[in-house]
This record gives sequence, structure tokens and C-alpha cells, in this order.
Amino acid sequence: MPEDLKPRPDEFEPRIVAFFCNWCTYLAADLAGTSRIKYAANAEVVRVMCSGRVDVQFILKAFAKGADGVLIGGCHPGDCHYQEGNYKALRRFRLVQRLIRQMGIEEERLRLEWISAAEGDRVRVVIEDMVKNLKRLGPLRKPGQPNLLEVA
Amino acid sequence: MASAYGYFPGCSLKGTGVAYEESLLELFRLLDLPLAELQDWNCCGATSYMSIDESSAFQLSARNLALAHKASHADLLAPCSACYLVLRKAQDYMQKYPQVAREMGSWGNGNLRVLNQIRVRHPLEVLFTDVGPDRLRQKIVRHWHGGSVACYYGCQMVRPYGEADRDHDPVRMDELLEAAGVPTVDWSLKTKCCGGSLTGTAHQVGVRLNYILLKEAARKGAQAIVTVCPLCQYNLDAYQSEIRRDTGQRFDMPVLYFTQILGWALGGDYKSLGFPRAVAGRKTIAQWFAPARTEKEAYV
Amino acid sequence: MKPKVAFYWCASCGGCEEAVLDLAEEVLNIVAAVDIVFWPVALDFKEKDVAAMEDGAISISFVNGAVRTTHQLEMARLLRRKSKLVVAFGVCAQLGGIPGLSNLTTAGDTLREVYGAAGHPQREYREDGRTLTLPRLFDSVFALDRTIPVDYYIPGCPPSPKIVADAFQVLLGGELPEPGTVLAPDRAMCDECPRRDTHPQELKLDRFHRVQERVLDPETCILAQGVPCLGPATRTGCGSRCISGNMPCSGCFGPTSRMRDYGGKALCSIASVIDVSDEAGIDRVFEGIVDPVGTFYRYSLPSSFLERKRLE
Amino acid sequence: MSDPHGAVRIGVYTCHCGSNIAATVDVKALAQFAATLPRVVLSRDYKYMCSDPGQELIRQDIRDHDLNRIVVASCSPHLHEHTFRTALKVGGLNPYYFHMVNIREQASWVHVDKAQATRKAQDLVCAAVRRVAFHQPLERGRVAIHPDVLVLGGGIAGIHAALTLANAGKHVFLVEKEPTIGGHMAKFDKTFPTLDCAACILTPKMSAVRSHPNITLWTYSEVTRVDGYVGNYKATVLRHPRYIDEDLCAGCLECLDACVYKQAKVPDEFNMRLSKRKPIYIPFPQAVPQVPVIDPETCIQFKSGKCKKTCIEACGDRHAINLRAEPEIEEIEVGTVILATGFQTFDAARIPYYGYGKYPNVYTALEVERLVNASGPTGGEVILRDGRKPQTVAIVHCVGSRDENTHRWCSRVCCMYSLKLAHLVKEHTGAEIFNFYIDMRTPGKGFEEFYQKLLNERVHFIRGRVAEVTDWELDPGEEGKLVIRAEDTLAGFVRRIPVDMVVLATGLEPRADAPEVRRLFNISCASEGFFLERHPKLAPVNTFTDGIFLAGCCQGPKDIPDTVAQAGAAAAEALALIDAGYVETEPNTAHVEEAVCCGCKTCISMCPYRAISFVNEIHKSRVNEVLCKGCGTCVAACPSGAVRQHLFEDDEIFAEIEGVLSNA
Repeated sequence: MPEDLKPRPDEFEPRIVAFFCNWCTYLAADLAGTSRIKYAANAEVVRVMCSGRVDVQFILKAFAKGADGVLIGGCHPGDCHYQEGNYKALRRFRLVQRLIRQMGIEEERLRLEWISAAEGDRVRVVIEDMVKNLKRLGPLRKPGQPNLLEVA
Repeated sequence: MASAYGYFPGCSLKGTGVAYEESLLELFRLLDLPLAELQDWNCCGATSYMSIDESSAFQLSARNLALAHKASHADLLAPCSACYLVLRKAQDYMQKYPQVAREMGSWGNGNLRVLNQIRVRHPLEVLFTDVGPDRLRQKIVRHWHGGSVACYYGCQMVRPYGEADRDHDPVRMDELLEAAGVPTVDWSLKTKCCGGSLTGTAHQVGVRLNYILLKEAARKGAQAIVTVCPLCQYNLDAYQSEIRRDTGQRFDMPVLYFTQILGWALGGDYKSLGFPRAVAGRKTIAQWFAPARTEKEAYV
Repeated sequence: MKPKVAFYWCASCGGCEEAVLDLAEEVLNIVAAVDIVFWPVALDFKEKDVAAMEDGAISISFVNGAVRTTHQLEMARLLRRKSKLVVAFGVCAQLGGIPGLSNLTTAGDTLREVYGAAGHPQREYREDGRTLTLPRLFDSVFALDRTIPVDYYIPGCPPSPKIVADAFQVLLGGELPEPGTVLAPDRAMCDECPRRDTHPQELKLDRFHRVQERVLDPETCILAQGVPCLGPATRTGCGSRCISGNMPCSGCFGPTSRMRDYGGKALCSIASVIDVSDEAGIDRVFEGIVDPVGTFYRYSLPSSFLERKRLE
Repeated sequence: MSDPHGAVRIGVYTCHCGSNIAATVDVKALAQFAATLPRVVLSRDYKYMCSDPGQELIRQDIRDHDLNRIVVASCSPHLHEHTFRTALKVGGLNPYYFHMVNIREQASWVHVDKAQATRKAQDLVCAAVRRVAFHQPLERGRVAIHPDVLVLGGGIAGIHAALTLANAGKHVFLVEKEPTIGGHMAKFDKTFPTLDCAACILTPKMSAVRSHPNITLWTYSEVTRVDGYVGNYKATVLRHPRYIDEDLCAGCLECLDACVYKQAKVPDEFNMRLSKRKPIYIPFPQAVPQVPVIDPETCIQFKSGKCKKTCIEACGDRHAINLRAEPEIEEIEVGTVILATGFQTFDAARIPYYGYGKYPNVYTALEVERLVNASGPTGGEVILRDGRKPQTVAIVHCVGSRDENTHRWCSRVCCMYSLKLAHLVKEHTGAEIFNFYIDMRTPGKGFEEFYQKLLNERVHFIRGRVAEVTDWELDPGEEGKLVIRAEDTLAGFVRRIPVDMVVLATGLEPRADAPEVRRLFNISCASEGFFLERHPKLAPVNTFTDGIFLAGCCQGPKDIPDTVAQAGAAAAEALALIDAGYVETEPNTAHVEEAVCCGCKTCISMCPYRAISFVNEIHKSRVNEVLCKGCGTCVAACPSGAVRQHLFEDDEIFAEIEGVLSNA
């Protein structure tokens, strides 16, 4: 198997929650499968009908529950299966980026990508790249962060 | 033209291709385009290195690029097609292949971006884009009275990057020469192999290749071949007598640099454009370019 | 015999205490109906008196304010032990409130900010043999239910008299609602907003203003005037006090039961109504929202999904 | 707090899919893991869940273990979600008490490390188990299907689809961009491998289209707008003016002779610009409709306004010619659409070293199709531009196909049409013919036999990709000829073959306007640009947009038999919908909880389909679930969580998120 796909036990494996549009990115991920394209197993897909369904609460929930990164996959501008859901997603994405920055979360941890049903390999590229970046950034929540923190 | 073009001569322009350097400097002087030779430049790493040990070739290129950066040159001119290619290739590969990037990392203080920022350019492309046929036409001071020429581009300048000119059917030299009033012939071998260093290694093969070029150029009615590369020029120029011996065909075909002809059209000086250094077709050269009175000394 | 009732305040401004008095004559009925056993602001009972009670002796404890000091935590736990019902009174107890915004920093930084290099005030003070110890600050501020189980919530900053009165009625009326209920209507504010009919069918904004940058028309929907108004995302029951004062809703009544992260949901909704599609343009619009956390989590940061700014 | 899902009993089924899943995901471990999850009362693994026994397993367990939620971990829901939902239904359970986990396309096939793939599969199953507990019983809605059909493109695919539907009694709107139907096939002389004359088999179908009472034929027209959804599409058709009234024109063509241009001067598109036409022209003799067109670009009257208008005189009292004609807009309503927009041939000029456009005697295959055609520019004479008859002809295969620099795909038809042209050119000229090929690809009924036939006709086949077509000569024999340079990979040396004529077997590529058409109909393109079918094997003529079907080369290169077959299939798919009378819609629509809607109207501007309206009386929003397409954008936008989406409830998605992160 390809060297770079071998897991290293010692290494931090980031968790990515991926919200994929049913009509483009989810199909691209299926295409990657039927094309037997290999990529890292760090991203787990939650299928939605449209990137416009992705509620900001979902993103924050994912981060709160231990995701080191969140990926949203939608149709290219102008190609939305529902005409403009992807623009709604883009607007929310840009504002939530400002929010998480203020909350001390690096923007690279939240990514919005336009991936059409034909771009199977793009799924690999994006996920591999995101995993690379997240490994550099390290875990979002330091393990064992206490609930109550007293001043020493 | 704000800052000077960095100029990377490479070995040829200081040796067999010195006429190229002379004419290039003269031409740029006539066009008021400042050239600054890269200080402490080293071998570009082409051919022999490239075929034996790519990594060293890239190392050599990287150093030259780093020097160009140090001298804060935005553009680095590489008149020799081989230099041009290997410098471009080094930049291309360090972006494409992490390993190459690692190896070249030490240059530019590990900041490879600075090596990539340098625009490696061939003088033909510079003259075409930064000056252009129209502005050139206005600067012409000598009326062409010679015959038609065949523009020969060779392979390394156009392929694979196709930045200096169209990769399979280049035209820029033709257009510049036409602008200078020089008629060019349309032929199919503009980018065919000149024999390259085969003339040194597999001599027969190499010579046959440039025989093909001379023959076709002549067939298409060209009375001279114009080149952009010192190796092409040397191959086509140097073996004509040998070809005559082997095939009985006599070409006496001048093989010039485009910089020489353009320089002449702009009023450049016969000697300082390096015309006397040509081997083949000296008579034609003298007729076309030499000032009447100096025609004699043109022979010496 | 009358049900025993306790009032206590943790990290809060005291406005919630006022809110009880704001009941005006209504308060007399309540005082008549209950037997107040603990109310540091108003009555001279001591902590030890509460400690002396047997567990569950108090029928209802109304706790306002967030928990941010060791002593507040002790008191919360004590009252929980002694009470049948604990009610989070006001948004600070319910969601963390304004003090909760200090979850954008740490206690250390806060103290350094206030006390300079020393970093913190004198911890202990001795006087004729007795020692006075200051409680210590937690790095994070917590909503009450992050520290003890809470039975009911009364929202608001402060809760409106009507909400409080209704709450007392319900709680003393015997017929108790489902545990965990927020004692206010489960609809958003627009429903009762006096300007609701001026909200356009298709709201499309291309820039946001801070309230101080605008002279707001007193009749029309404030969001429609380009000032973020959180009415659409905020539980109703406040009596539209801010709107009547020509100020946008800043969300003190917190989320409806169908929202999980107040700020996230509100942000999601506000971001949806802008009418620009290119990234640069979108960013320009959102530059009008200078402080997203302060705008969307003004009262609820400690109870949000992320709870606080990430600690390095 | 008491468990809200007390009564929930979940069955989890892990599919091996032979070794497709089992090889990379430890299915046993996965099944055991699932068994430990809350509310899971039964967890099995099985070789092929989609098989009949697999489905029966589910049906049986529903009865025996009274399961009321089912999770299947197998392939993509796009493949078998429907299969399993049906199984639930048959088993007596509401089909939406089901959730599918994609551990094949998105796990076993894309990961290499078994441990990691298994861990991921476990997370996904955990997510599904948590999610499915929230599922509610749902009913599919029904939408009536408008019986009319729009067929876009009048090539052989569109023609065949239109006729099939029309013969079944359905009304068809056939819209063609060109002034005539017939497409590429009308330009062919003969068709491989049977060599029957293209015109003879095509033109009867063309006139059938013209005369069919159930077909409305609009040539010289384009679809400019499409709204609606399966069963109820509204299309706007722009009809360009041909300046000759189709109803008044008798097709006598006297106007052509009458044109002030005595000689034709305009390059003739239909003849690949090998001949000339007049400004008023008919593309080819058998064109349908038999109505001329005036090309305003070249007509004197349009350019200068100073023409004697002899055409109008010639037309006389028929008054069919109207130079003031304006574009017309037609609005139509159809239930289904068949896209048969075809292909374009690769532009040979993109490969400079093959000399097209540089050497006059280099032709494209389509040009040669016209040359050998009796009704072509030379009346079927294969003569070069300088009038000579070629003695030697080279046919270069794979021009713009199987090439990293242009198109990587095989265009499927070039080998065969090259054989055909080799035969025809030899027949017409007796020339010596060289085929330069990479591989000969002749899969198809009678194809290989045809290849053998050509071999026996002494046509030369040289296995080697042509390096260049050039005019530089080495020996006098090459004087005035085109020289083909190619490595003969069977003989093992580089050959130079001088020829008189070069035919470039250009490949097929997506039409330049394919992207616009794709957007117009809201479908996808595959990476190379051809329209994307719903499934390469199981739904080859369907798209991901219900009610829109594909036929012919717009979906990918194919020959005439395959195109006609696919057109028939597309027609059948449309008929199936029409005759059912209705289509069931997915219930994943949005709905407003009116009791808690605060009437903030935020949702209304979210909906691109105007499915949400505001009811002033009660001051609340309301979703028209027929118009709602179920994107869920309004749900995310509703500030107070009063708008919800079936199948994608907040509860369900949050449960899924917590599920995938359960062991984080």
C-alpha cells in the first residue's frame, strides 16, 4: 500500500466531520470509491441534501464533540442543485469563520469546498490536504482539559 | 525599463557562441534595454549534468537563481536554449516534486518562493513581448537587401514549456524578422532536432540531422538560417564542409543569430555584431551585412 | 405551613434582585404566600443558618447570576442540597449571561487587567486572630446548571415582572411543569414585536450597522434597517422592552427549546438574509458585525457548544 | 430523564458485498460492535444484503424480532437505498424507519488500512443507529406527470426518441438548433459495418418526424429557460427567424435560383465548407423541413438594404418570404425531457504537427464523408483541392483521442469509420491506403468481420501513432507529397510514407454549449464534459434530475446502433413515467411548526422555488410541500427552529454528528 497512507500508531489522527451535498460532493465521494481512489480515513461524511442545509450549530457541535476539522462540500457556484443553496452556505461560512477565529479556533479547521459530482479525485486532494494541515495544527481540544479551572 | 534584465550567459556565449553574446549586447544597447551580467554565475547544469545526475543539475540552477535573487533581478535572460530550459525546469520541478524542493532548499535561504519569483526568459520572447514587432519596425534604420532566411528555433526553447513561443509551430522570430523587412520562408523543420550534442557523441547521426535541416531550408529557398541557440548555430554552421565532403552537396549557408540580423537592421556595427566569426557562407554574409569598404577585412 | 423560599445571587449585577422588587404590590402577595428563609440582599440570614437546615428543607431556591468563584460553587451546591427545587433566575444563571463573556479570556488575564502586575488582590486578611479569605476565580464562567442540577429556568436580563409573577404562580400552584422547562413562552420575539408587520416579505441586506451608527426609525423593523436584531431567534416574554426603547433585541431571553446553540443559530439566520454572493462582498458586509461573539453570544457563551475561547 | 426512544428496536445489517467490503472492513467486528450499541436488538452480517435472500432476512427479522428501525451498512444510498426501503415496506414497516451507511464507496474502496477503515465504518454505523432512533414514519407524495415530452436535438437520437414517443401517442416537442434535423448522420455517405446508405435509412425517419401528427418540430430554435420539476417542466423556446414562413413555403426552392447571387459565394457549413452556398439556402436536398433559410450575415438586403429582392419576386403570391420576421418565443409545458444534443468533432487544428489548415491536402474524416457522398460538394468524386485524384491516402487514427495532450478517452467510432472511409475512398479512387492506428478497436456486431474484409481489400494497416504530417522531403520521391512519419511498432523502425491525401480521424468531444445546457436542465457533467448518467450500468439514460433523460453522444461517444438503442431506452423511461400518470416524490420536504412560528419571514427569501408563503391571517409561514424540493436551506435559516425537514430533522443530524464522534 502507498507509504503515505500507512497509519503511524504514534501519530495524531485528526477527526474530520464532513457535511456533503447529496448531489455533488457526496456523488464525487462515491465516484472516488468506484474509481478506487485511495485517501485518508479521517473524514466521516454526514449526508445533507444541500450545503444550504448545514446549520452553523452543526459545525459548532462537531467542534465541541471532538472534531479537529469540519469540511463542507457543495456544488460549484452557479451549479447548485437547488439553484443557490451553496451561496447561503458560503455566506454562513464566511461569518462563522469570523466567529471561530474569535473563539481561538484556526480558520483552516473549517473548510468549504465546491466539488462537483465529476471530481472524484478532488475529494482525495481536499481531504488529504486537510488532514495534513490538521496534523500540523494538532488536536483542537487538548486531551483531558478539565471542566473547572482554578487560578493557581 | 525600470531595473536591468539579469543576463545569464552560460558557457556557450563565452565560447563557441561568442557572436551571440556580442550581437545580443549590441542589440540591447541599440534598444536601450539595460542588461546586467549575473555576477559569479556558474554552469547552468544542462545536457551532460541533466542526463547523468538531475539533482546536481538542479543544484546548479538553484544557485544561479539564488544569485539572481540576491542581485534583485526580476527577469533572468538565458539566451542559450539549454540554459533557458534547465533553469525553467528546475523551477518547475521544485514546485512539482517535494524531493527536488528539499534538495534545492538550501539556496535562497530555504525560501524557494524567491527562486520561483525570478522570471527565466529567452531574449526572443523578451524582444517579442517587451518590445514587439511594431516598436521594432519604427527603429529600423537599415533596409534589407539580402535574400530570404529560414527561422530555426530548435527544440529546447519551445518545449515543453511553450512560454518563449508556440511549442510546435513557433512564429515570433519570423514576425520580428519580417518587421525588420527580412523575408522568411515557411518550412516544417523549425523545431526539428539539430543534432544537439550527438555531433560530439554519435557524430554521423548528429551531422545527418543538421544535413536534413540545411537541405530542407535550401529547398524552401532560404539563403540563410537564423537561430536562437548557440548549439544549433554551431552544429549547422560548423559541419557544412564535412557534409560537402560526404554528400557532395555544397550549401555555403550562413547560419546566424536572430540578434545579429536585428542588430544590423537597427544600425549595429558589423564587427561588434560578431559577423566576422561565422564559418559558413562568409561571402553571402559579407554581401548582406558588411559595409562596402570593409568588405575585404570581412574575409580575414 | 407556607413553603420555604430562598433567594441567592452569584455572579450577577443585582438587577435580578431588583426584578423581584419590580413586582411592586405583586411582591406582597408572594411574601404573604411564602416564608423567605434566606435572602442576603434583603434579610439578615447567614450561610450557617442555611447549612444548619436539614436537606430538602427549602421548597424553592431562586439563584441568579453565573458561577465563577469557588464560593459561588459552594453556595450553589449547598442550596441544591437544602432545596427541593432550584430555579435559575435570570439569564446569567440560565446561560452564563454578561459575566460569561469573560470566557473570551482567562481569570488570570482578567485579574492582571484589573490589579496590574500583582495579578490578584490580597488573598488573606488577618485581624485579631481571625482570617478572612477571598474566594478564588475559575478560569471559566459557568451557567448554574453546569455546576448543579437545575429544575426550572426564568429567562431575561432581568426577567420581566410578568415572567416572574407567572413563574411564582406556576411554581407555587402545585401543578409543576416538565423538569427543565424555561418558564416563558416557547416562541420567538417577533411574534409579539410591535413592529412585526413592517418586516419585509423578502429581507435582503447588503450591509450591517452598529446601533450607535444609526438613527433608527422608531416604527420599522430594526433588522430591516440593517442593525442586527436577534428578536427572530430569541424567546419572547420580555414585553419587547428594548424594541419599545428603539433598541435592537440583544437576546437576553435566550433560545427557544428548538435551538441548541443560541448564538450559532442566530448567526446562521442573520448570515442567511444577506444579498451578496462574492466572497469579498460577503466579507465586506460582515465587517459591519465587528464582534460576532459579543453580538450573538452576549448572554449565552458559557452554555454554548464551545463554552469558551479555546485555551492555548 | 426517561429514554424518549424506549420502544425503539433497531436491526443492523452489515453487508460483505462479496469481498468488496469484507476485504477492507472487518465485517464480523463491525457487526459485533453494532450489537453493543443502545437499542440495537439484532446485528447481522451477510454476503449480499441487496440480494433477495438478503432482503428476505430483513423482512423475516422484522416479523420475528419485531424490529421497528433498520440500519444497513453496505454501498451508497444512491445505489440501494430504494431497494432496502422497499424491503422494509414489504416487511410491514414504514420505509423511512431506515438509514443506510455507505461503507463501500466511502470506506472499503477508498481506504487501505483495514483497522482504520473498520474504525470509520463503526463510527458511521454508530451515527446511523443514533440517527435512526429519531426517524418518523413518512409518506411519499405524488406529482401528476404532464404527458407531453420535450426532445432537445434533432439528430438520429432525437429523431428516434421523438418517433418512438409519438407512435405511443404522446405529444413531442422536438427542438433543433440547426435549420434542419438529421444531425451528423445526415452528413454521412454510408454507415459501418453494413455500408448501407445513411440517407436511405435516415431520410424516411426525418420525413416521418415532419408529418407525424404528434410531433411539433421546431428547427432553428433553442431552449432558453427551464423551470419546474419532474412531471411539470415549463420550457421557453426561442425560434430564430429563418425569414421564410414554414407554413406558407411550398418548398419549391425557386427563391434559391432567383437570388441575386448567381454564383454561390458563402462557405457551405453542411458540406464542411468544401463548397459554397447562397445567402438564401437549404442545407441539403433532403433537409427537413423543406424550407430555405436566409442568412442575414451574408444577404445583401440585410447588409445594405439595397437588394432587388428577386427571391420575393420568385416566391410571388405565396408571400412566404418575410424579411422583417422577428424571433418568436414559445412557452411549453412538458412532463419529461430527453436530451439528445449530440457531440462535436475534435478540432484537428489543435494538433499543429498534423498540418490541418496548413497543408490543403490534410482533411478531417467528416470532410471526406462529404467528398465520398454523391450529394456532396464533388458529387461523390474524391478529388483534392487542386483537382487531382489521390494515388495514396493516409488515414491517421486517434486524432484528439487517447492523447494526454487533448482528450484521454477513446472516441469508439473512429476505428470503424476509418475502415469505412478506407473502403469508400479505395472504391472511389483505387488509391493505395494506409491506416495508422494505435490499436484497432472493433467490438460490435459485424465489426471485426468488416476489419477482416478491409484487410483482404489490401488496405495497409501500420501500428504506430503518427508523429507528424509534414512536407519536408528527404529523397526526390517525396517531392510535392505529404510525408507521414510514424514508428511502425510491429516492424520496429520509423517509417516515412509519402502520400497525396491525409485523413485525420478526429474524435468526438462534448459540444461547446454542453455546460449551458447542463445548467439549463440542472444536471451534471462527467469530468470530460459529457452529460453524467445516474448510474453507468443501472441507470444509463437517467440523470440525477428526475424526468430528464439522455440519448446519444451527449452522454458519451457511441455509434449509430448504440445511439438508437439508447434513444429507445430514453423514450421508454419517459413513457414509463407518463403512463404511470404520477411520480412519487421523496418526503424530505420542509414544513413549518405553525404553533411556534414567530412569523419573522426569514424562511421566505430562502426558497428559490417560492414554496414558502406567508399567511397574514395567522401571521405565520407555510410551506407548499408540492413545490418544496427539500434542500433544507430554510430549515437552517429559521432563527427559532420552527421550520423542520422530514428525514433531515435537527435531532437526526445532531445524533449523526455525535455518532461519528462517539469515540473521539
